[in-house]
Amino acid sequence: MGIGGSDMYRQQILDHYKNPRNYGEIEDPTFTHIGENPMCGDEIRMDVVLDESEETIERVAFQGDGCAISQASASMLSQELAGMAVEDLQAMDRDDITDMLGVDISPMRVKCAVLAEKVAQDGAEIYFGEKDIDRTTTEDDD
Amino acid sequence: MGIGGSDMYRQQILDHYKNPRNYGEIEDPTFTHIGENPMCGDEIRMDVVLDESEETIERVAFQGDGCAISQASASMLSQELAGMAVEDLQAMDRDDITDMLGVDISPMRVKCAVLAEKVAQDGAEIYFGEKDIDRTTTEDDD
Amino acid sequence: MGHSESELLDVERIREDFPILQREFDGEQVVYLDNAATTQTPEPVVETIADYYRTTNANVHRGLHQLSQEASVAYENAHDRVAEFIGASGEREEIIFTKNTTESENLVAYAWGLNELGPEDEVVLTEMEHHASLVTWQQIAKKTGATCRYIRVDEDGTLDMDHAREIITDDTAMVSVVHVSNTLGTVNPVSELADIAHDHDSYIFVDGAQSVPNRPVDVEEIDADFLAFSGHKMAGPTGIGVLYGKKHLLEEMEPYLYGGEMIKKVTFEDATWNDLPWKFEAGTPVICQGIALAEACDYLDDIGMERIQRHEEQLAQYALEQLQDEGDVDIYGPAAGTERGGLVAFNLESVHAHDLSSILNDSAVAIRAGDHCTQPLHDKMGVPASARASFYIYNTKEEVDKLVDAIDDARQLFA
Amino acid sequence: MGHSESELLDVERIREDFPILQREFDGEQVVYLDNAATTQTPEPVVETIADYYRTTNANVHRGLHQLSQEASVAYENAHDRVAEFIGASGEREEIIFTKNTTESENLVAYAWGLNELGPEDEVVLTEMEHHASLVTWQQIAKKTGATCRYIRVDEDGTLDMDHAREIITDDTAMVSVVHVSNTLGTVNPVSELADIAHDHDSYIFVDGAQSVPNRPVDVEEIDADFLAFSGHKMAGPTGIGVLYGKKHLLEEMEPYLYGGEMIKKVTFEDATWNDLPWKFEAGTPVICQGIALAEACDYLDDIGMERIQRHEEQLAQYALEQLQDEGDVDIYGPAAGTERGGLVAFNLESVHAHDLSSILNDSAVAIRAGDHCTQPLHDKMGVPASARASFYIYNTKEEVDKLVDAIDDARQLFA
Ligand SMILES: Cc1ncc(COP(=O)(O)O)c(C=O)c1O
Ligand SMILES: Cc1ncc(COP(=O)(O)O)c(C=O)c1O
Repeated sequence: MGIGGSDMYRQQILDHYKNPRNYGEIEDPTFTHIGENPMCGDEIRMDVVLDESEETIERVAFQGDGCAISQASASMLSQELAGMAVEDLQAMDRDDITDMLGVDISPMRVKCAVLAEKVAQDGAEIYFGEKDIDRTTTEDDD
Repeated sequence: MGIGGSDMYRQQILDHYKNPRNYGEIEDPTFTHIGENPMCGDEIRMDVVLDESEETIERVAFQGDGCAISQASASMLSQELAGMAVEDLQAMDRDDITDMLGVDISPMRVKCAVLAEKVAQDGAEIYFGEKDIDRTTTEDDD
Repeated sequence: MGHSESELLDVERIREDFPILQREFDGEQVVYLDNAATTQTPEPVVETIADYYRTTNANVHRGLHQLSQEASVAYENAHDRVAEFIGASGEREEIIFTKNTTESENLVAYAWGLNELGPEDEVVLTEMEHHASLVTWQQIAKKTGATCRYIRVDEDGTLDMDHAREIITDDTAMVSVVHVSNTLGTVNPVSELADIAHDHDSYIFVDGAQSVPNRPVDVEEIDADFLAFSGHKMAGPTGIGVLYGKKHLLEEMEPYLYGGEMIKKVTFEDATWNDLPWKFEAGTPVICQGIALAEACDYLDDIGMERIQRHEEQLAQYALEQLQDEGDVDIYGPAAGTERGGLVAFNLESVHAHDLSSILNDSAVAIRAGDHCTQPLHDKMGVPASARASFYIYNTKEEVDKLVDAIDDARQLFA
Repeated sequence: MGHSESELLDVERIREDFPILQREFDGEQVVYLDNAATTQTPEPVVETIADYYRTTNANVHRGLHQLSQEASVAYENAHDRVAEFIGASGEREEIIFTKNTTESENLVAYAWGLNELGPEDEVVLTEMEHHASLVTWQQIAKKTGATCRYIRVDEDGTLDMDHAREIITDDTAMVSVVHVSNTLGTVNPVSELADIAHDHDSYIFVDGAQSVPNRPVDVEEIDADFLAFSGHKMAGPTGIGVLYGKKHLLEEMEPYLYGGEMIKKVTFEDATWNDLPWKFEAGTPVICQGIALAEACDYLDDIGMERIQRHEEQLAQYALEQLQDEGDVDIYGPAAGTERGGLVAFNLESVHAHDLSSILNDSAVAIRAGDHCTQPLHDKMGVPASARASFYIYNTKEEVDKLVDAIDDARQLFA
């Protein structure tokens, strides 16, 4: 059959969903940002700490609510981001997320998968003054 | 084939179209009324003279412009009406007109065929105070 | 439900008319339980569509050639057929073909609401309204200064009729209410609401998107001023909706879309309007879709709307019972044993509705997950989304069993 | 016209795709010359429609099951396909599916015009506008206090461009102009009109109902702000129209129809809007019709839009020459030898157009008679109606000969 279904819920995703890594808050983050997927009701909040140079991500924590895809994606991303250059975060796209998840995401679920990535990217852009929004919302055409 | 086409234009109709009877005006008619078929641009004006009792039609004249069906129908009707009771005019319907024309009228042309009848009927109703309109226009559902 | 066997649908026979039900995903035959979103289309309707293009296709109304006459007569008669289907004695003059239920709502909101509503007026809706009416009246109210009020939905998924009597007042200009809720399955007392509305000189607009396809509906018995529904939810094609309106109301209303076919006389300065229903059907209408919808009415009437209603109710009650037996399923709307439309919305406690729907798809079980275009109602229920199984004439108890089994698989996966 | 044989259409081959052309009335094979009203639908499009209902039918956008995913992808891609067909580089975001050209005009008139126009604004139309734009802008102008002005049509059926330059001023907010006239056949210089409009900070709306089906049209080459056309005039189904709009304009515009699919977030108090193009497609969209329209684009592109244009032009020129030879035929629009769309409107001096059409039907020749939704233009021409023969990809010179013969029969009958 096509993509979707339990293919999409391989052990790794279910594991991250049931046992989210880096779940919680960071006391003094460099920046915090919240995003949602209004159609699905998924919500993600990300706290990010940058190093002194502000070029590299030191640590990330997230909190959220929503489907397994959105929450597992946030959990896995929080691990990937630790140690990553901000520049590399900004260069991430949908394909990087599906690579990270290790499964094909059905077209209707892509929004869920990329929510965390969008929140981290928008949070950084706002912090560096390149964007001016309150909340991130995923768009249909992402 | 279906109804329409030259079946609809038998000799009698073409004859009335080319040589309309009672064409023209009447100097002092009991009443005069005008109607049109806006979609087709057909126009008919009828002058009617009633007898003293106002129960019977004495004489009718018409003027008009439009397709063969509408004009032939007016010409034939002008003959039929002479001597007819007003009551009988009011009772006429679409079937009486197709009987008079002696041909089947295609559904899209019925409006043309009944224009003269409607003008005569509305003219009488207005004269007897049963209706209050300026002009007759044929409706789609006639 | 205690009906004799002879009254049940011959589902085997009916399924033969729907080749799509034979589709397999990864060797599993599809179990299509997304009928409240869209129903499947039986062969007689598909063939009517194909035949139309192969034998009769032409523009309508003003063509004098044979094809146009045939298309015109078929298209115009389709209005009468639909009128008959919902008991509208005014025939074609009370039936306007639109694109979908949503456009039918907007037609009245624009043609009547925008011209008639003012700051002193109130529009009464329900908390279970579909976005089609809720968003439409909300925005028209914003444009005109009118106020929207919402009849409360009780815990048991029914309307609080005391509240209805309280907020429908002499200030109410329009009551817009969904007949059968597409989320709760609740069958609302539209006839009673019509009486209340009329007592206060208000009009009532009934959203029949989930009732007309699934049960006998008689607009004159309800005394609805307006009623809307969609072809694609009643075995008809996409791209057609219906607006029923009482003749004298439609006559008084200004047109809404302008263009060809809806006019009588046009000059460079002004225009006058055609007769009903054409006044509201501007441009080349949904010709093939209208003719196909009439065929869908024949198809459904041949089966019998009362039997369809009972069939769906049986499936819904069966599904309710099965799901209620599990401890971890939250079911929305009236409980088992109460009257209901043929759909059940629910949430599995441990699995997000979107995940559930994706996983069910693995077993080829097609349900919908989301807010079903009732976001405010979902907010009130405290969930962002729910899963919904909805039934039609071709569904069986075995398919409900497959649904329950697939839910169990999801439960295991997430345990 | 001097094109080599190899450039001509293989009409024999094409006709095989249109079974309706084999229909006989009283033993006479139909000669379908009413293509400006509606074109016939080729088998690949009919099969796409039937296949859709037999294999893929489902509601779109938010379904997570396989059928809904397939339908969604097909429906969304159809927007891209149509964008490509008219050279819209913004892809699906610039393409809105409506019901017909008329609704596309109304969409802009309501969503932009009603909100933006005021008593100081002018809308410039042409005297040859179809009612779809003429009546729509006239009524929106009445509602907003704006003024409509009309670019004059010269004796030879072309626009008086000096007059255009005179009446398009800084007061002009919108220029709405028909690309190819459905009555005169005139091909208007829309690109030049776009430049004039833009010089005065006005927008331009191009009515492409008679151009997009019949010749290559590139919206960016024209620099049209909006363009509208209908599926049923381009080998597609009834019930679908297209509105192209420049992305930044569509983004700025308020929505027009309200309901499901067009919203992002809804509460009992307010709502926010979805992204393009869905913001303008409220409710269940014209799913099957959109997918079938994409197939029609493939069908026409396979033949080649330039070849289609040449084929129609040849037939129109041939018909013009034949009819001009008769002393008693009044022909409207540009004379033979001038550029023209594939249609010819005329009147036989002794026979009313309606009678002519009825009589032609006897020889199974299907033409249209009436005002072709250009009443004010007909008033200006001093006739209530005209006869119109219009051509498409499957018409032949022999069919034009049959038309001329049938006209001769009518002439005899009325002599
Ligand atoms: C030039 C022109 N504009 C607009 C229209 C309206 O198209 P539709 O009836 O599909 O809305 C037509 C077709 O009748 C046309 O020829
Ligand atoms: C109750 C209700 N009203 C209105 C609609 C809107 O119907 P459509 O999308 O066909 O306009 C639906 C279907 O989604 C519905 O279930």
